[in-house]
Amino acid sequence: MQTTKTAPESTAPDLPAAPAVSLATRLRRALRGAPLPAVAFLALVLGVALLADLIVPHDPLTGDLRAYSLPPAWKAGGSVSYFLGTDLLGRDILSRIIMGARISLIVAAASIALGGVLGTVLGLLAGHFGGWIDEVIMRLVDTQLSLPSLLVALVALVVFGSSFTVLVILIGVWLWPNYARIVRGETLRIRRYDYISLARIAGCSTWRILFVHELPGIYNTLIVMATLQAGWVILLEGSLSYLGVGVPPPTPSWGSMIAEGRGDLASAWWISMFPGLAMLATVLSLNLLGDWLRRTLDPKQVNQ
Amino acid sequence: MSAMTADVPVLEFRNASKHFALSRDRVVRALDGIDLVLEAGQTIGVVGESGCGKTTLSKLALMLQRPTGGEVLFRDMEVGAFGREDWRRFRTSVQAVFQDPWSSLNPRMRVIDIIAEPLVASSSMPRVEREARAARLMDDVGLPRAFLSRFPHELSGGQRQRVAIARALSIEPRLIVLDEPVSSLDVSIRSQVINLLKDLQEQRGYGYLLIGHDLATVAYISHRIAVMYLGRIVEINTSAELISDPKHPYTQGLLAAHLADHPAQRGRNVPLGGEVPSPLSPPPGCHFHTRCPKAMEICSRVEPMSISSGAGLVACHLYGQAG
Amino acid sequence: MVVVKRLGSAFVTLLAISLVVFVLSRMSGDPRELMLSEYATAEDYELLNERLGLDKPYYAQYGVFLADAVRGDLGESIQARQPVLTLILQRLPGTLELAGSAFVAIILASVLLGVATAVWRDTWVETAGNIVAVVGQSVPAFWLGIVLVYVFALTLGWLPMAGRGGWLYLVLPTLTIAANSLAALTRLLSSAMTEAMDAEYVKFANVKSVPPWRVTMVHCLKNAILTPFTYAGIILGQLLTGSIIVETVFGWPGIGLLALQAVQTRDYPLLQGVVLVFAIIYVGIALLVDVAYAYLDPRIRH
Amino acid sequence: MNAHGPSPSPHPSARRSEAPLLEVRDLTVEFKTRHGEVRALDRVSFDLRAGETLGIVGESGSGKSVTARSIMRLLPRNARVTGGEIRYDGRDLLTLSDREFRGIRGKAISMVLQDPLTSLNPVFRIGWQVGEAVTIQQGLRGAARDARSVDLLRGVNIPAPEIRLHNYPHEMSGGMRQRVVSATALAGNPRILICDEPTTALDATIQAQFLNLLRGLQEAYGLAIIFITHDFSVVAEMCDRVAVMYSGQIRERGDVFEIFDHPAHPYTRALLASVPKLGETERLTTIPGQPPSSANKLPGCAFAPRCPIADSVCHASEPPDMALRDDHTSLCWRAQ
Repeated sequence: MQTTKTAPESTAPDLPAAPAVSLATRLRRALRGAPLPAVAFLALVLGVALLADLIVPHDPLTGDLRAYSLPPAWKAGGSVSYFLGTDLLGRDILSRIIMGARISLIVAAASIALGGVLGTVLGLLAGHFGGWIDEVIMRLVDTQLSLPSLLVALVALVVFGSSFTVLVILIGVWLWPNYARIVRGETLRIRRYDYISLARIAGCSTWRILFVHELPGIYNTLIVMATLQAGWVILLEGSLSYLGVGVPPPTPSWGSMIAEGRGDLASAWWISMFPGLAMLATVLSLNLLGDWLRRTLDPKQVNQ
Repeated sequence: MSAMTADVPVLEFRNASKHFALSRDRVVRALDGIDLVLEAGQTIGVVGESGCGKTTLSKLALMLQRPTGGEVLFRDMEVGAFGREDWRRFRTSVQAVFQDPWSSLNPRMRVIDIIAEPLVASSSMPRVEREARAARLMDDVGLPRAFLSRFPHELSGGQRQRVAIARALSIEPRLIVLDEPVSSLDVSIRSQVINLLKDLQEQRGYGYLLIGHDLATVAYISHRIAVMYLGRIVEINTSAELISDPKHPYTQGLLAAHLADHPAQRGRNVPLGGEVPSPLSPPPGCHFHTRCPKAMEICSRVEPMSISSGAGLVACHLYGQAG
Repeated sequence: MVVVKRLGSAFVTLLAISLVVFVLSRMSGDPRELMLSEYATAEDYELLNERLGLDKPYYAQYGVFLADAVRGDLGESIQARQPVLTLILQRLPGTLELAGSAFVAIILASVLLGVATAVWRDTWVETAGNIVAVVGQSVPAFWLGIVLVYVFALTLGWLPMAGRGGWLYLVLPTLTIAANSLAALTRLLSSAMTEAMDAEYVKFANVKSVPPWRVTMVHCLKNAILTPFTYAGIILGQLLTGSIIVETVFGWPGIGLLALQAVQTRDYPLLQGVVLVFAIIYVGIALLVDVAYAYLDPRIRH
Repeated sequence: MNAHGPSPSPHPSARRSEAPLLEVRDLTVEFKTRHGEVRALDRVSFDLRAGETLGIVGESGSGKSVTARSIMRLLPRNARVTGGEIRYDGRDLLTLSDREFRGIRGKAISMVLQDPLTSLNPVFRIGWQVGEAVTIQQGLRGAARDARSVDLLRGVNIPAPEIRLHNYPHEMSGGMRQRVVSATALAGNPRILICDEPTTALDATIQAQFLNLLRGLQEAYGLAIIFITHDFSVVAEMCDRVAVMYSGQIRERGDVFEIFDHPAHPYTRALLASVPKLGETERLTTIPGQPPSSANKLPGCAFAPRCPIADSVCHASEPPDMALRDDHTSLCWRAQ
């Protein structure tokens, strides 16, 4: 009905192929409504994280004790050399934020890759095969979702000792149930489409149905999830580092930097403030990007 | 193409049943004792209202589901005895076109890949040949070849349904299951697709199993019609005879529910009362007796047998005594 | 039927959690090292071995652990030399107060914001609501706490900086702990409301000339509330674990702080107890939410 | 099957002589879409007289539902009435405030929507939903409201209405739900009932029952009905007059016999000939091409690209509304 479909359904006129569209126009169309400041900021963070070693103005690990607790450049007593000030050990905050960006992004990327692959495969299997396979996987998901995850992570990090690898595995394992649940739901949704039955009727193998017909249908969902979860993982890694069980010192992490400045809020607010702002801006950008992706890649819209 | 003896039906249902257990004591009897023969080159229409089991019937015919009782035979062979080659032969002999053209084409595949997929899956035809075949099929279903590189969302509903038909034809099947192939199309597009289906059958001799709810459309396409009610076939006959001389009171009811073609005919029929009972607890005896205007005492006790009547069969106690 | 099934799965979940807790605590090394002084003799070790039941096989140890836990005996804290349960019960009210006030704040604010953004779609209200929601979802809670303390306690001096006392002490921790969940719930409710407002039954309510406020607050809200309602359990759980961070920032005497102290001092029996208590609360809430949901939504009541 | 509508408001016999109950003049509706403003209705005009049934036929996207919904002020947010009048009882409904319009909706004009499953609210009991309409439309509360609700349900032949009041919508069949919707729509004793494809989701025998019921209700309440449908046989069964829509315009209008016997517009003719009739076997007429997309409007008649008899005039300029016999008009250069 006209009233339920706001945009009239695309009715192809009986003409040969659609007119050629230039790459620039296609790009502009694809990016319509994109949160450009967020994309630009994420590009900046990514670039900075990649080139961190080359662009840090000071050594992020060792400080100049003579220049401890310097305020940012625009405050009285600040130094242009230490643009965002220094911490209590005289380390340059800007340099540490830059190195911290690398840590945050690596942890996020690695753990999402781990949890995403694990969850996607299990979710796909659960949705496709159903029966006891589904039952077992979903029980696992339910159990893990009802664990007090942060606390379990705390305990595990204490038990195994905190290291980068343990952190990534832990967060990855923490993430997989979300992926499994959503991928299973999406697989079940896609399986209801007639083209899956028709693929069986055409004689397609299970393998082909899984990876040619079902998996591509959930790519969009996976992209959206990964983007939104990247922000969440950065917050999570920050929390763990803030509690002192995340990335082990002296590697700078935004969370531990915030924790370091907590005691001296009154005298040196900038030690906590700037890493927090960096974190907020990064996560905010990821969330804005994820929301936009969700709106544009919404599988419902793809299928209608 | 392997030679097929003309007198062996492509598919045959022998007392086939399909029951779904919802829980221990709740069983849906979707199909109950179906006998049906699907010959190559013939069209059998199946009509009935929602819940009558016609969709389950199509799933059984396509071997997407197995019967829980009786057998479904492919060229006189039971599915259970299928070897690898038999499956390949089955998949290249029976194809389907479904109701919703939005749902039946993978939105991420181009038209050319959609049409050629059955060839990829069950033959080793080289790519060039496949694509040439796909292009010829576009001509057959009346679509411009330029559409081959399009995605489904770039086509209208009628065009998508033509793509679905082309795909079903790609492997030259013997039987095509048509599950409500036109009911989701716009009225002005329906006749295009109906004519296309009829023309293809005339030219190539495909057999059709046509599932539908609109009696006029089904009768227009089919040679024979089976009327289903709550999982059973209550009457089966040639289209002409079924329309002009319906035997079963349910068939008569369906015909009465068919609306006027012209305002002069309005209000001529008294519609059937009541609703289809839940398939979870179908009435005993003849399932239809709760709504039947001619129900007798025996109908609520004894399930009627199918007996021949004219060119067809009817399962109704009204005709029992006559033999 | 639903309730019985849910009870069963809740029980299984608790068992699984207890197993995880047990395994983790046994993987953490020899607990005797922590409990005995450097000068302890081999005999002391033996003695403790027997007392803790460490000489038995693992499954038996797990059985003992379970049986004790059921009786409320969660062992003794290594640091405080007090029963774990006593310590937890002392701190429980603090956490419940915080989580409770945050939960109320979240529900009130998210319903308000969610409905407002859906009703005034395409106006500045929706824009403002969206900004609040996306910022709230992106802000690191621990950092937000620090900023709030810096602004409202240190700079303006309006509110106390830390500790538990009257309602003034509650304001900043509540805001901090609520921010993330509030944002998430607002977004959920907003989209559920938007969807409900476009539904056919709303059009039919309009056909009946139901007054607009009633369409929104009765017809739509009762449908829309069901979606986020399934997340209420998750949010309560988040509040509990979030308490670890917030209690740390504000020096709030609750279980979260206790947990962190246990982590820092490697007080395993205490840690074990805290995790178990958290898990029980968690699972209990999830159960309650599910049962309530089944009651609210007539379609799944059977 | 007779409807025992409680207190049916008697409308005097003289069906055709009165002034029209509802007059729609040049109604134009535009949708704001990503492709710019799209005109969904283009100068739609028709009358509805007391007690008669007007059928509006068209395919999806023809504007038939938009017509119904713009009369009821149920257009989606991105749609706007940009011109025309809807006159009821001498008043232009388009000039009324929302509050004033609520005095009309449900009382004077009511509506039954397409899908009985989604037009009932899933989380409230039937009794609550019918009762709400009774309270709003008639100010009844408590026992009086319940009694009236039971009467309404009985009026649409729902068995055991007292028990049904306690059901939720999902506990009823589609046919029963559509009866509940109709009963609710009739709570305010309306004079006009708009039916937006009310039987599309129903099975054949249930559709026949429902149409029969509707005829009974029309007698009992003296209703004028606007019946929106894509199905010409529903029109043949139900309607006194017909308006055929195509791409936002009424292409042809007239008495139902006149339209079936002497269709003047090539679209109407083709559509009537393209539907299989029971027992007939000759080849169906087809309409080439696709229904138009309202986004890219060409000059000239919108049906011209598919029209078998279109000539250069048709492609160049929009046809006028040609008056034929009596009431019969056709928007076509070549109408005969």
